[in-house]
Amino acid sequence: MEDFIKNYCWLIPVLPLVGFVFNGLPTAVGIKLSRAYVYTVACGVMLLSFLMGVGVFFTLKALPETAREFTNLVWPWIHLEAIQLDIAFLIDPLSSVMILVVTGVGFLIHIYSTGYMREDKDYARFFTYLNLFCFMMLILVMGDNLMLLFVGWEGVGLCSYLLIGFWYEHKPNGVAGMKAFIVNRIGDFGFMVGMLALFWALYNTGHATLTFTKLKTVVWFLQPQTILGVSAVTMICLCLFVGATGKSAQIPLYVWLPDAMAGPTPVSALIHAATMVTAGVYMIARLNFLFTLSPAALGAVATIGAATAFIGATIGFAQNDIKKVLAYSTVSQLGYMFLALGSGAYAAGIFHLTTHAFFKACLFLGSGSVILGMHHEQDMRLMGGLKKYMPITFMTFLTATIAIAGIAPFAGFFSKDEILWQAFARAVHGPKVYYFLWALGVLGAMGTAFYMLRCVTLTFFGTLRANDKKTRELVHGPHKDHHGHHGDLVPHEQPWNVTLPLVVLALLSLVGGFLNVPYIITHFFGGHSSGLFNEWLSPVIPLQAHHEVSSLEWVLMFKSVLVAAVCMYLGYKAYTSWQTGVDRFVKKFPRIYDAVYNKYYVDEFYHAVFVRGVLLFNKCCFSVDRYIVDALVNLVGRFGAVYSDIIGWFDNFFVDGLVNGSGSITDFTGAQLKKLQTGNIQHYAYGAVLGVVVVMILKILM
Amino acid sequence: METFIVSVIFIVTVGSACIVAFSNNLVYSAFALIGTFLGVAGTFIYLNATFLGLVQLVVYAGGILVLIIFAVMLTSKINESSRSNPGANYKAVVPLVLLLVLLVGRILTRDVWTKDLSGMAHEPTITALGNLLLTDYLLPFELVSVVLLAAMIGAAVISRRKVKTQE
Amino acid sequence: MTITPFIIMAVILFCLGIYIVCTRVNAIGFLLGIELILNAASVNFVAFARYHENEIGGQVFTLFIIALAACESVIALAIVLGVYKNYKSINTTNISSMKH
Amino acid sequence: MENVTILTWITFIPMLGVILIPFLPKAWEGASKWIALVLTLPQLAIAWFIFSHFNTAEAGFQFVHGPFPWISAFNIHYLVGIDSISVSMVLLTALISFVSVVASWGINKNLKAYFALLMLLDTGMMGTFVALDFFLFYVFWELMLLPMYFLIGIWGGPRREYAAIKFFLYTLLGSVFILIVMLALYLFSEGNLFDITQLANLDNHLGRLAVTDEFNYFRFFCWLGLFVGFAIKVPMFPFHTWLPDAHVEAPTAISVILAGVLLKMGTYGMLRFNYMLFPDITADCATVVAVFGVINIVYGAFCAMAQTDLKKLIAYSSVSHMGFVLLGMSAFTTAGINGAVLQMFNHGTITAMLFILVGVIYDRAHHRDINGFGGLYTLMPRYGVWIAFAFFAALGLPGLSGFIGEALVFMGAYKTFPALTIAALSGVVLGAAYLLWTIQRAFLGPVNEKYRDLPDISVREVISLLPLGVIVLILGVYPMPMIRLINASLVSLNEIVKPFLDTAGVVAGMF
Repeated sequence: MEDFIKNYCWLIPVLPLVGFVFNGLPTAVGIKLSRAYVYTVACGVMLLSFLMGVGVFFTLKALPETAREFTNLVWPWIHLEAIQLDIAFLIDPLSSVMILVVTGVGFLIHIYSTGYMREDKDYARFFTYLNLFCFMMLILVMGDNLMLLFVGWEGVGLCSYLLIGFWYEHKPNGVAGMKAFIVNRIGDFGFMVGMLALFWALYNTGHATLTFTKLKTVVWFLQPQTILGVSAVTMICLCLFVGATGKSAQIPLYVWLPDAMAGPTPVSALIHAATMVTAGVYMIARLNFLFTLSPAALGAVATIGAATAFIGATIGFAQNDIKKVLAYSTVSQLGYMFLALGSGAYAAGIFHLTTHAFFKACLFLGSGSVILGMHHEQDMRLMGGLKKYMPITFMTFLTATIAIAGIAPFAGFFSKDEILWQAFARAVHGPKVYYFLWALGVLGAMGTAFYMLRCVTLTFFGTLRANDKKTRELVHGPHKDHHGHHGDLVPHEQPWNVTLPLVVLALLSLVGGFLNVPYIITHFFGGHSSGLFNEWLSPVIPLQAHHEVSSLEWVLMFKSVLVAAVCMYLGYKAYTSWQTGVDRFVKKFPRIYDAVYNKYYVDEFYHAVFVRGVLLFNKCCFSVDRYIVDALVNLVGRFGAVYSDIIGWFDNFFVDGLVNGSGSITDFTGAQLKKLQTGNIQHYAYGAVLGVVVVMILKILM
Repeated sequence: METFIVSVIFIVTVGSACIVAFSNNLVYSAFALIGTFLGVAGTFIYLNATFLGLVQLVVYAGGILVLIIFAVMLTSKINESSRSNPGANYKAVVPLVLLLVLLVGRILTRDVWTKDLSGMAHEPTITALGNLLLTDYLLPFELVSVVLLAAMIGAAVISRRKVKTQE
Repeated sequence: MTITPFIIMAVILFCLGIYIVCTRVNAIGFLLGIELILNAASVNFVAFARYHENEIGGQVFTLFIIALAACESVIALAIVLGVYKNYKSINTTNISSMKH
Repeated sequence: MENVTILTWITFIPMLGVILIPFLPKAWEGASKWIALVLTLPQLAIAWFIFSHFNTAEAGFQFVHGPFPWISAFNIHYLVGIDSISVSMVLLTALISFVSVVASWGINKNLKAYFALLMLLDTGMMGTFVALDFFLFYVFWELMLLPMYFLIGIWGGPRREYAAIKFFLYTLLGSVFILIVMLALYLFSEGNLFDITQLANLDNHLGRLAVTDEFNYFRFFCWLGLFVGFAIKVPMFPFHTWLPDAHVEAPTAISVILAGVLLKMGTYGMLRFNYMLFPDITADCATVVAVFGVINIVYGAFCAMAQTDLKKLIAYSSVSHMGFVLLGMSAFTTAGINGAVLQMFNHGTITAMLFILVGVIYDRAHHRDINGFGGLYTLMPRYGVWIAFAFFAALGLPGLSGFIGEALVFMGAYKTFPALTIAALSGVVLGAAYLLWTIQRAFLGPVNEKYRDLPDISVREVISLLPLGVIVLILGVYPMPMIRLINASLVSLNEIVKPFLDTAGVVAGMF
């Protein structure tokens, strides 16, 4: 069994690929597949893959802690002197966790999709893309070198593009996909630069490699290297981090993620919440040995993370689209993960990634369920009172909300509190700026609790507003009958294949936190574990040195819970009984509200500066091309033409004149001489004799 | 004696040649040509080319001349025969021919021909001639044969086509 | 006896031939002139052959001349007959289609 | 593999078509395409044979046939052979020839002339890559121009005469430079040589052409002549404007050949002549070449983004992609030069696909205005799959062959020119932008009712795309066979230039 897992763990990514091929090829050549076939293949391969992942996990677990790492070489990829890249899969605790998250959540979302997409005409295409995504994501988390990681990195970007634009006939969807891909490409630009710089900086030390296991042992040599006077490590880390900001939607490249909600909801759950957007976190955790060498880069990561966490949370206050709220929530939560990474608490980051995968997937799937129940209505202003119609959805959604808000003992509490504590601890022992970052984090957490409860309240509590004509007109404008839906809208609960994943995920977000109980709590109960999760990851991510157990940690922990609870209460009240107060606040400070509602006009700014700039610039370039470069060519051509005209004229009158002259002379002479041609043979004979005589005379004279 | 023979031959040859040249009657001219041919044949025999003399007689006098006379008969009408051989261009030709005579005479008189024939034996050359024709001059000989053949065929073709067009 | 009379004879024959060729209008008369020229050449060949170490190469050439003369007159007469059929005349002044 | 005739065969097999096709009776005109197809098949077979029998460890020339005296008075020989610089190009030419014959199936005007010229073009292209005698090379180089001129000028679009003449004159101008340098080499070489294998030995360069320690201006101008001659073909900024015109007017199959093979001749020529015969000047000028490469990448990408004509867009994207080749070439690292040659091959296959696909839609809609379509994916889903595949290959998606070439170029170039490489990387972002924007405008979005009845891609068109697609995919995930194939000579080429790099000291650390 163990050997089987070791030799065949390439099957984990390949199984979804098989699904992709089995569903994709017939679809591509235009064969209409039956739904049963499609979902059997798609879900089947995911299940197998998940089982393999579980097998990998237990195989690793059976090994001694130091030996929990093996590489499964598939084939050599690019071998050129110093560049030694293989298609090879690295299995270690970190990738095993990621495999479980990807295949596990992936499998659940596949199940969910069978329900969510049941009426879609492009059923097979959807599952094809979804399988391809899982394949790429697994390549990303399992690749044993940076370049292979990059393959997965771009591959998931492709799938994200395809799935955001899944309903491509509606123009904004395609545009959103395009935006996602291009913004990601900007990040990838940084990633590539970082990777190249890393490779050649190592090359200069004589240890060129991009393979993680080797990198880990040679990054030390980088210490004295500099690029442009700055420490090479810092430069490399910052470049790689640019890549991460693109993929994981951090400031300044987060703008694509809210737009990405144009895709089907399972996609938002799987790609834009649980897995793909965490790739940046995974990448930095994977390269933790590198980032640890550069406190400056870590500071940048933490700063961006904290800022994103806060800003994302604030934007969440004013969104009306249920998925947009969740999208900004995702941005914000990803910020927490980066804050963790930036604080040097990589394991905490990964742990938050895992729990976030549970509760955010649950939230997205729940919102999907709501959207289905509301007949594709996404605006929260039209919802309300859904608790009554969709009890399972409500319960799971609420569970996940509590988890994300960070109420003990739900999963989010453990992971988020760990992050905040680590940031605080770093501030205590290191740069003081982390106090500020911690404070931002706490504010963000408060915001999270508030807007999540706002979301829950607007959606599930109160009464249904969808059939209220005035509200409808407010939301969709007057005289617009929404989606051609006539009569009153009656929300309904969804079938089992939608609710089952919700329940499973809700349970996971309920208990997931116990995977990593902080040392202080275990200590309180007499244990010595610094968290199962941390210990599991310890071969990859060294355990943090134990800080003294301080009462401060307890205080902060209780404070977090308390603050979160208060904010939840406020959030609930504000949108039930204090609604008028909120409205008055909005009326009083319209500028603040508008700024938040319009996401601080960042999109508009980017569009005005970058998109317009590039479009203008390419118009300029093309103008240069057509009116200068090509005009020069044509000018040379025209000059040649004019020049040849002159030459031609000269030729006609002089050179050709000469030729024609000689021609006409010949003509004239011929005309005269032809008179000698009498046709009389005597004359010819006479001529011959005359010739003989002349020759003789000449002969005699000479 | 030799002088006499040569004189007779000379007179016959040149005399008949003059008739050929100056007669206005084509039939006369044709017949006078016999004299010239005979004279030339005599010259050949005198110059130890007996075989050639005979050939001259057979081919020219016997063959070509007969042909010519036949042609004359076929193409001219008897009543016109007194002036069947008209001339033209005398004013231009006579001076030219005289000039030619002068020039050739000049060339002749430039050198003095001293070699005498007396004492040279008369030996038949026909054996040597045959040997030469089949050794050194084989190729020209064969070529001449081919030309003769071609001439034969050509003459036949030309006359035959004529017959055809008549029909 | 020197070669002189023979050469003189040849010259006279040749010049008379030229005279005929240049003056005679009748095509057959024209042919007679050519025969004279050819005979003049033959006489020269044979004479010089005799007077030059009794070399008989000249005689061979005379033989060729005779053969070619035969060919020539056969063809020429055939042509003359053909021309006569077409033009009803063998007067060379009438036969001038080759005029420019 | 000495003195085998195989390269002569692969070069001259299409000539059989040039001889046969014109003699077909008018009634059997349709047979000419079959003859062309049948003649490209043995070419493919020989290409496969070469691929499988090529000794990858050998840096020198293989499958050499000759030298046979041709014009002995001027020391001109018939000499063909390949090394690992040209082997991939020979494979590419065989492949593209086959594909272009299939893509020409729909031609219905003057079939016989078209296919005869196509076959002549095939011989010219193949000969250019296998010739080892400079004179022979030049003959093939010019031989290929002529059919191209007629193919664009007769079977082209509305402005075909302008485009054909522009193409012809421009390329001819380049040829003139090459001719001059060829004569200079002939006159100033030991024993008056045209033979490249002997000219590559710098000891054979005499007189004004002798390699000197200080900068030899005569050699520089020779280098420049060759460089401009080849740069026009690449096409390198600012000599690129013939390309969009030629592409827009050329019929589909000719665009395929133009982008697939002809552009590579420029960079191939640089590697073969500038690098092999003038390594000293090449070393001195490497930075300039790299700068031009980057200009090509960025400028081409921006120009592409401004296009509304689909074919013109792809033409400019070719300009952009060929910039990567220039950049990789001038870095003098194993990865860089391997990446450059790999990029040449990959660009050949990918752009060929793109042009075939544009041809498909042009055949149906009779225009190529990007904004004039919309929602094509709904109407032609199978076509959409191909378009997406080709576009993503073109924008360098990892897992497809375009990425491998670009990644190797970046890997190689970064060592020598970090700043330029970073600038070039922005081309990748721009590439994604213009290609996706094109997909968005033409293929996604609401259905344009005008094209409701467009038929989907046909089997024949798929046949022409399939070999290319398979190669793009295989080389993306398993590029090692190709890398092994091209590596040996490229490494030795680098070794030729490197000693001069050290003495020149210009490049390192400048950018």
